[in-house]
Amino acid sequence: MTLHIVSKSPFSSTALSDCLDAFGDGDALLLIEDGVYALSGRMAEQPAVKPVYCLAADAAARGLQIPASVTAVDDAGWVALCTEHNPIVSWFK
Amino acid sequence: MTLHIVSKSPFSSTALSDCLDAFGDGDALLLIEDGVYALSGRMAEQPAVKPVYCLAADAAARGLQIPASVTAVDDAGWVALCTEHNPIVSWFK
Amino acid sequence: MTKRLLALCRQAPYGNALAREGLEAILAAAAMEQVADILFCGDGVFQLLPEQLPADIEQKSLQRNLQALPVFGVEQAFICSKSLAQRGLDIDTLVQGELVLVPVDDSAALIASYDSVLSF
Amino acid sequence: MTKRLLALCRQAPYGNALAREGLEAILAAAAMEQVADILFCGDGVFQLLPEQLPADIEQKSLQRNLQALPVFGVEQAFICSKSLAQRGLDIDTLVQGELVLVPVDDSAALIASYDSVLSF
Amino acid sequence: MPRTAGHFTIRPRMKFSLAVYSAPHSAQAAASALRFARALLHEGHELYRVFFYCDGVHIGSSLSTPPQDELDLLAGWQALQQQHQLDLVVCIAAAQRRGVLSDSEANRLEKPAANLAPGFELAGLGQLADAVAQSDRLITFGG
Amino acid sequence: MPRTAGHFTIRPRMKFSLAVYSAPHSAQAAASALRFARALLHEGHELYRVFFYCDGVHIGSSLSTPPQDELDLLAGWQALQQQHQLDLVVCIAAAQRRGVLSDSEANRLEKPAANLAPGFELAGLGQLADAVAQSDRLITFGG
Repeated sequence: MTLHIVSKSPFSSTALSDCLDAFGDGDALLLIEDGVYALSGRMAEQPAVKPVYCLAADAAARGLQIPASVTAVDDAGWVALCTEHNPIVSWFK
Repeated sequence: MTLHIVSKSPFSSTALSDCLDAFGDGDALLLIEDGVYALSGRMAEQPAVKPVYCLAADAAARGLQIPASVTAVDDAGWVALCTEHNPIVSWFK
Repeated sequence: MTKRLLALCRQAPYGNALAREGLEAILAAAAMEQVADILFCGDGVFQLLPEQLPADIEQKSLQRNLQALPVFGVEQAFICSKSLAQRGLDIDTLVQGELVLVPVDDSAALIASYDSVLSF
Repeated sequence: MTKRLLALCRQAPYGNALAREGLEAILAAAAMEQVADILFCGDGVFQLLPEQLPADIEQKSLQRNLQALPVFGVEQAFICSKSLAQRGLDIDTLVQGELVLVPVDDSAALIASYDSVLSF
Repeated sequence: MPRTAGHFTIRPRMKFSLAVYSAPHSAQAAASALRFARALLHEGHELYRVFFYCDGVHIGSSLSTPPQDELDLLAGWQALQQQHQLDLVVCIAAAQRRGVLSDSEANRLEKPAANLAPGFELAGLGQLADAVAQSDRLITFGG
Repeated sequence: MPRTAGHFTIRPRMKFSLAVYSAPHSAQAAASALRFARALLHEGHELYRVFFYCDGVHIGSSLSTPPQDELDLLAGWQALQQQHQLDLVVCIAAAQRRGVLSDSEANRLEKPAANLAPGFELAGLGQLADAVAQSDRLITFGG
């Protein structure tokens, strides 16, 4: 199933909400770059979808904690997610 | 008073809503580039603020009609708005 | 080995070059006789508004690129119904021509049916 | 002729260079002994989150730029209260240091009090 | 407000500066800045300085070669510069990161070529601060 | 899903291609693409091609000179290219608009200099379509 990669803040871009509109059963969501700011919003307590992954390095860069509902991955984990899913859709604007 | 220039679509960016949060009495709003897509939304019937101006060339480029509540300006009108207001604040992300 | 490619086009025309460069990429794929489809979604649906006149902003109309699609075998384009509704647009008011617009309610299922997705 | 300059900083750090290049511009103005103030608003308030550790994404921390502000005479920074509330942030949890954070409820009035505004 | 003197309407002549952050041939803002510059000069105002910053530094690249049926931003700025002796300043730090170099910078950095276009000059961020201080109006073109 | 053969976990070796649209030193996506490329090669996968498109073409500029304490994306890609014989393709049409030229393009277009970095080559959009056809996984880096 599809891996959706979101790289923009949900507070200034509709990238995440557009992605959620196109999110199917069995799909997975990976937050990278400014996409990790979703961790500081509602996503933290009550994720709209699951599973939700997040690049640990991008969260750490921004001073964000990763809530229990979200799985932190390193770069090798990112690659693994990409091998386990297809297609891979980037939401970057 | 302030001239606010918004250049991003309100359907994909928070530039316009951020601008409206910082809009004061006597300020003016100018829609340029993808900012003119506000003309196809609620702004058309019931502008949240006034006065609202829009670059005619940018609206025409995108196939948008300019509603009666919004004043179309050409490039000379854009310059005039900039001489009549200060400061000038661009909202482009 | 044939791969089915979907171009996910989410950008309005003219404000940035991504709309144009996305269409150019999909034309190149179609010209190589690949299976290349398009889904207009988000502000990408604005690419299909009729009567775009970008001469005064010194750009070329995107219509030419859209009209080239059927010539290269891309005879239909998918368009996200929800994105249209959010923008108060009706599919019947969008540009018609050789390119047939197909409304899509379940874009998740559509996306999942492709081998590769290029986002624009 | 002294002009009062406001930098309107709306970008989160690291995702793009505008946050950093905005701070560099305001430092340059302050170094020339101009009146140069900052309003953090929108995602720009994220620049002030504590414990940013960008080494693993191979970027330098923005904290160094923020801490340089008081050295050049920018002793306070305005921060939009509404932007904080939208993001569930409390001003007391943001980075403290020599730079004093001043919450602003009426950003329209603040902006209108300047001669020039640079947006970042 | 325009003042009226007899049958002439006298509009105040103002001093503008522009800060341009946008990459050419990607963001429309790079073209909007040129359009606005032409319009303000046409209206009789002064353009004190254009400061190219962030990805806007690429506007000063001599190597840009758009197709003949597309807008040539470089040629547009150069023509305006010649006509009005404009001060087109490219931020030296932003340009160095992004690979826009004058001959002397290319030499200093031991780079194989230079690509800063005639009509543009490299200078520091102080020139942006100076533009703010000297101008009646400052407008940011970004996105 | 990994298969298990005795005490080894065998992960399928996959063929990746990347499409990179982001300007270096502006958008983090340009750096993310390099990080991802390093990681997938480290995990034993194959990187069939990296296609630089839109503002991503500037990543192939030989003139980029970031400060010593900042990430040098160009050097990073060049090192990876040498180590793994990567196919780093810069879209020729996008590059021409934006001023990234090889020696032969600079000659053909009568431009004063060339700035395509060693390790990168110019080619048409067909190379992106080919990468799609030949790869198990395609990932877009933009924004």
